[in-house]
Amino acid sequence: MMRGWRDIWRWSVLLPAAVLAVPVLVIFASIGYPQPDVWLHLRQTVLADYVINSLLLAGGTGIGALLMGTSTAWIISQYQFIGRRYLRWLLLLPLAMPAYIIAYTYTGMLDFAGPLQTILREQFGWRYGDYWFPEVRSLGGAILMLSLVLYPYVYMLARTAFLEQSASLFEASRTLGFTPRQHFWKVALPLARPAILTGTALAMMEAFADYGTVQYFGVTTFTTGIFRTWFGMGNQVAAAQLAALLTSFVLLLLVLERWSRRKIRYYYQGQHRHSHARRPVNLAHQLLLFTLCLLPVLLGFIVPAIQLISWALTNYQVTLNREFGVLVWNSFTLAAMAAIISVLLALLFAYGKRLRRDVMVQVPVRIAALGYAVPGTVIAIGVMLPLAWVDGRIDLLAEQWFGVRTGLIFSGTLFALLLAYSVRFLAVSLHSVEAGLERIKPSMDNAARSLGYKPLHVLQKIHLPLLRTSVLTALLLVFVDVLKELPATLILRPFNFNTLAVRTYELASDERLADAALPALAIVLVSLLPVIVLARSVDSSIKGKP
Amino acid sequence: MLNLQQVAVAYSGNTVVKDISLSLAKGQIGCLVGPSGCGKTTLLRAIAGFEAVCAGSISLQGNIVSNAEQQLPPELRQVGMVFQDFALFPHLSVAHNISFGLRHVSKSVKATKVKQLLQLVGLPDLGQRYIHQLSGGQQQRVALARALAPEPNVLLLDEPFSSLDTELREGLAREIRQILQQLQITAVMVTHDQNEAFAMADMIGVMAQGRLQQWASPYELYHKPASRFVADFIGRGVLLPGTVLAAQQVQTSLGIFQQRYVSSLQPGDKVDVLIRPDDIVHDDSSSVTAQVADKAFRGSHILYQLKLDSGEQVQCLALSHHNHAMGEHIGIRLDLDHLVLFPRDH
Amino acid sequence: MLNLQQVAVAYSGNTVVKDISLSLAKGQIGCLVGPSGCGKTTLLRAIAGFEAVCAGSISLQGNIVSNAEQQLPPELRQVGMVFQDFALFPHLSVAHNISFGLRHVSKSVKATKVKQLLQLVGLPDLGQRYIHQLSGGQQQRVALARALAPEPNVLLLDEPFSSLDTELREGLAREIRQILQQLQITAVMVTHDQNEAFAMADMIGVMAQGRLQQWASPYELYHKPASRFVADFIGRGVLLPGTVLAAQQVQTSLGIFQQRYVSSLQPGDKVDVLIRPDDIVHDDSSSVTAQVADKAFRGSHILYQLKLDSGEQVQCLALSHHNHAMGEHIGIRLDLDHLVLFPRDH
Amino acid sequence: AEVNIYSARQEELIKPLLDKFSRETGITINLITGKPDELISRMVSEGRNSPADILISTDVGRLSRAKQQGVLQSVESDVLAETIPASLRDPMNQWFGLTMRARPILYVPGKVSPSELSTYEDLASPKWRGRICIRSSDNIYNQSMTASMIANDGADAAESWAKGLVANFARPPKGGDRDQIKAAAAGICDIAIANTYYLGGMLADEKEKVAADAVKVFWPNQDGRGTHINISGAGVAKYAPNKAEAVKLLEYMTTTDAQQWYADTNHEYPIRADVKASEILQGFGEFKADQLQLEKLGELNADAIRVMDRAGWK
Ligand SMILES: Nc1ncnc2c1ncn2[C@@H]1O[C@H](COP(=O)(O)OP(=O)(O)OP(=O)(O)O)[C@@H](O)[C@H]1O
Ligand SMILES: Nc1ncnc2c1ncn2[C@@H]1O[C@H](COP(=O)(O)OP(=O)(O)OP(=O)(O)O)[C@@H](O)[C@H]1O
Ligand SMILES: [Fe+3]
Ligand SMILES: [Mg+2]
Ligand SMILES: [Mg+2]
Repeated sequence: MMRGWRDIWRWSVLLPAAVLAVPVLVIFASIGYPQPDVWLHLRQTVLADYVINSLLLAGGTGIGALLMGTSTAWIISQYQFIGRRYLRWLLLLPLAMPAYIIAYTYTGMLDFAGPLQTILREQFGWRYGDYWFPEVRSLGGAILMLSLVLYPYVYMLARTAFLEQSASLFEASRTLGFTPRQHFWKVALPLARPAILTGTALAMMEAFADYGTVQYFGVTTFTTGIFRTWFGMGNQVAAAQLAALLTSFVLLLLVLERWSRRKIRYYYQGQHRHSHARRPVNLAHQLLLFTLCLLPVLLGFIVPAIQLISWALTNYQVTLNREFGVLVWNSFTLAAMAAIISVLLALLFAYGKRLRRDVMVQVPVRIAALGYAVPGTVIAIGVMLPLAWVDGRIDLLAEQWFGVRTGLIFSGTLFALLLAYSVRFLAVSLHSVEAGLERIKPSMDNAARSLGYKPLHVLQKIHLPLLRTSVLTALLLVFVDVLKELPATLILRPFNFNTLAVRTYELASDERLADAALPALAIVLVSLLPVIVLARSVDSSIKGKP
Repeated sequence: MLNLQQVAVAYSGNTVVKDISLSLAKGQIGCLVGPSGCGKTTLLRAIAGFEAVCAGSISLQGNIVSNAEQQLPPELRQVGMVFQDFALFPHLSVAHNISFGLRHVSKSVKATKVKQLLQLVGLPDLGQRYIHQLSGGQQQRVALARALAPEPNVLLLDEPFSSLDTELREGLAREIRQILQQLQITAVMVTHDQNEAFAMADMIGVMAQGRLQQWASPYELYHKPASRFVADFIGRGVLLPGTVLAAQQVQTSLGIFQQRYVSSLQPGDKVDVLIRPDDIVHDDSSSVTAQVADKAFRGSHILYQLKLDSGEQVQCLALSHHNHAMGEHIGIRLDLDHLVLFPRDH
Repeated sequence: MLNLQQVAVAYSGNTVVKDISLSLAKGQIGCLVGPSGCGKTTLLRAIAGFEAVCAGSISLQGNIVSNAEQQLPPELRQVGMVFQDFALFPHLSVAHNISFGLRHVSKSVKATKVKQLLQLVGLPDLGQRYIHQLSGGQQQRVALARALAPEPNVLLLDEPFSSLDTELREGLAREIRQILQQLQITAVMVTHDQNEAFAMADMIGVMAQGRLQQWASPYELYHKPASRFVADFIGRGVLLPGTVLAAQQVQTSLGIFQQRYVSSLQPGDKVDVLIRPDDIVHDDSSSVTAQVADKAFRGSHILYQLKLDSGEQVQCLALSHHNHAMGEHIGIRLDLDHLVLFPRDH
Repeated sequence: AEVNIYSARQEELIKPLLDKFSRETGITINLITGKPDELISRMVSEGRNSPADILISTDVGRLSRAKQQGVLQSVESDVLAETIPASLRDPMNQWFGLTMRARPILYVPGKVSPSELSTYEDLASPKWRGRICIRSSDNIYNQSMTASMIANDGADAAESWAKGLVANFARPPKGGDRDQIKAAAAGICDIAIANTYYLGGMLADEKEKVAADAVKVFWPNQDGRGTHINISGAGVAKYAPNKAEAVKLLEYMTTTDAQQWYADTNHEYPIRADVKASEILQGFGEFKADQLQLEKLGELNADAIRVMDRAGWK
């Protein structure tokens, strides 16, 4: 009886984790087919560039997202100031902007040929080369663009972490002579470390995997290299090997981060008390805080949105038709389904890992959650290959035994798409849920177990309510991510099935930015609803909770 | 040094601490005792500056730090605190928790100090551990060491020894008392262990339902309780009904007691007399006897619940050799130093 | 009912509980005492099923629930626990915390039960509060009520009264004891209050550094400690050096004691004799005197540290009327029931 | 009846035509759009279960790769064979060009006189130092162009040409073809290289017309092999479940009507001689197209990448 029970939990984590790990493993399988010729060429020419640019891009984006996300999260969670009520959810909106779209809009505005520089030239009679103006389409520009749309990861996770910190610790550090600001550096920040670094890691992983922005900005990274090797040289194996290298590197970073804090715990041992009231500050300070929080919203959302609107206004008649409603509906339902699936899986995995500390459970889950660092196209192929293989097998067997052909059951249906989203966004949901779980002390689990609850019930009765904010955060992040997801959707979607992201991309890739503006805005609008609903419910859950 | 004037504190409108006035001189130790939920922690929190006072004022070293209008932020008060639930930092090692409050201090000084304190609380080898790797009592000791480290002006201790075994708590209490006196730190300690309060305190305050019932020296508190509640709460004892006689004497079923101090009581008034278990000495040779109604073994002693012939019950603490059976009649003798009387209400 | 066989538990390779064997019959109450950090909580956690045992076995009602190979999950053990840190659910009200373990039970039954338990722990009006709105002691009582509610087969109590005042803890302890006996719940309780252990326990276990030093009835433990450690840890007392005389007598500086029980000691062997404070009776009329070296007021008593003429120190518990000054010589008399000897090592 | 299309051509640019086909024939069209290589990968992995009937690509390299991967089949159709010039279709009839475009040199009149311009090869000459705008080598248009250089001049010559070209860049490559034109118009460079339909599209768009008007088309290599061209095209899938319908659709796309629609809406050159290019394109003038067997471009694509990598073309 004892053994059997143990195994159920282990298997119910292990099996789905193994399934989700397959696409990543497919990529790693490429290592078995050496491509010395291509590698020699890459090493001699562009590999160093790829590595350095990728590192700079991910590092820079990580730092940018970390700074913007953490500071705004702290301000929003600690202070009472004008406009806070709106900023707390406005700060999330840049997440809904596909990175390449914001890249297009800023290029449109700030490029040499754009309105700003044109006005400058006309005003001062300058000509090309007469003056210096920061170049948007550069590595620095890419870092800025990605930071602007990715900092909400850090913001959301950090805000939850800050809000859930026990008031007792704040009091303890104050009796020891620390001002609130010093408390932030010495206690609040380190305690929020899992959440903040999770957010940063997500931003960095997304930066590693980004293709659209860097491609447009002419920055050669690992990802552009992967596509160049695959599409340009037609060498899918070497491309997969590059992807595997990238993934291993990310894995190494993640493992190092975990290892460096393996002994540290982040739950409060005593009876949890919720944070003290937000601190009121004087008007000058309020304005300062308001400006600080407004800045990322302004740059990451309002300015590009205005540009998009101005583009969209010129030809909305062309694009706004009935078909457009279908696009919105498709995008919304797909994102909602994927978010729910992904969060359920994340709960299962995170909780399973909490229950079973053994390597057998930890490793497959870690591998399954690597998909976020891999370019979406590569993941999609990783999903497609095994699914099509399975379909082929089933089809063959059915034909042999029953004389019927089953065709494509899994690939080419929404199943393939949802599986790909699960693989790709598991990292997002898993890491948010895990960061939340780390703040729940283990004696909660024990207490519930000793009162006769089975682990699944403990999850339902204890962890879910305590994790509510983290779960909502995860839902929202995955929802918005799926909404703007492009590469996997592009390859794996069934016939006659389009989403807003696909439409946006098609128009944008044809360099028809004005037409692309409307679907891009629609992505933002569709995200707006859950963003507002969830942001409210996050706040109310914290208010209602002790 | 520490001065409270008619302090009141409320949680969302519900006043849980009322009209508390007390003061301690520099280096003095005050203990707060009282039933669970009477407001001890709340009072400490108000002194530390975490709760606003809704009436009255708190002053430290002559400066008002809290009144109904304004509160000095906690970090400017130089008040250390050992929290009831420890409030240790989970992300820091034991050593870093302890050195947390040591700011503007060189590394080597920090290290020495941490070593000293770890030694003091009996955890010399656990500096590198994290909090979740400690037992409950070990955590409590770290909390104590952390609060002591910066040598605050005022130290607030909320049941700082509750998770420690007797031996350790007594040793630690003695050493802490020494340190506090040596550094002239004023301290307020909450404890449920009256022995501890008696041993540590210069002044003891008994609280009930948010009010301070008595603020007095340990001896006075025990021997001259100001109210029935204090009499009942401090030490053991029963209130034996009696009647005041003309000659300032009180008649009870245990005999007649002399009332030694002045009182406004009139002959014929009904009163209750406080009888402590140690007022009744078990003496096999005594002619007065009582019946054993209940007994509790407590190591060195047995606490007998005795039924007098009049039907009233008293307690008697006898050395544990005197192991008498339930129902047995045993000899008792009265040995009353102070007569404590409370007028009967009706 | 509850049976532990040579149980060992380790935290990441570091064995903190070793070779523990003990058993309790149905309805019996066992108490664990021991210095802070000796492994009491760990042992309870192993019984509850939260920690795996790395050697030995634990069985409940005759079924092995833990051994080195496998562990029955906690929820199948019917073992309730009061956690040292309470582990109350912050998202549930007090009433819901208490009724949490009452599953498959109708709403009205739940409500009655919760009401009863709230009454029992003295919080009848606080059912709707959330945990963070309670004082420390109130939280502890909710934890107790929560663990009692489902009427488990075995109840583990980890310092369940540590945050309560004496009056409350004694009342509660008495009632809990009654309930446990009535429902025939086997209980293991960790406590630092030896009086509590003596009052509650059928069996007491003394632990030190992960090992069980003695598992015996309270009386036996106090009067026949199995080791120096137990003698030292339980109650008070000093070990007075002595020498075995031919006639099974022991010579000490306090006089000659008769050795009443058989022993392998040879005449001339050096031994230590356990002298409890209550073995020494303060008697003004006695001719033997000792000097007051230190004293501690403890309400009903004063604990004197006395210096014998030979220079050795002993303790004496005198009624608090006998308030002698430091340095004074006071009369003492020996009243020794059981002679407890430990051979001197060298 | 139905026909399933895997299209690398964006929906916008093909859907109206397909709808029209549906209306006329009653054949239902099912469409997936995507990037060409991914669609090919999808066909490969789906194998004999693949529902695809037709693969449409915007670039000949991908068509020939699809052929190499064995996901296309030969089609015997007199209509196709007659209407499509041999150089614009696969020798084995596995793929067929449907529209054509050229990649000429665009120059800013006033800064560059047409007489200074001659061939692609000439763009490597030092006189153009710091004057050329072209997008990154990630893009297939540049890869095909470089492949044609290799095919015509040999790998070594192509590499030194690429090096020379890179040395003449006015700025590191960034943006798309339209961006190069805009950059030239804004004065960053004197020469831009872009596909004809982009310039055509800009000229047709009010807001972008200003920039587009600032440049003029120069047809290079007119004295030699002709200007580099590429095609969009399609082929029938190896396991096509609806082969007959598929062929019908291909044939439909080569009709005058269809070709005219392409020419007018997307400013591509029709493959039929009897259909006129759009007015805007006609304004660029006549030109001689490179007659290189397009199949070659696909084969040499990987070599082109290596050449560009070595030349340091970002
Ligand atoms: N997670 C852990 N990792 C490593 N060591 C631990 C861990 N938890 C406890 N210990 C150590 O194990 C020993 C026993 O701990 P335990 O909590 O059982 O003590 P205890 O007897 O309950 O003490 P207390 O009376 O202070 O609560 C202690 O020395 C403690 O430092
Ligand atoms: N946040 C709160 N909101 C409302 N009531 C509270 C809150 N905190 C404490 N109380 C109530 O205030 C009263 C005083 O609480 P306090 O913590 O000061 O008690 P205490 O004397 O420290 O008790 P204990 O000895 O049990 O720790 C209690 O009745 C408690 O229920
Ligand atoms: Fe005396
Ligand atoms: Mg308290
Ligand atoms: Mg413990």
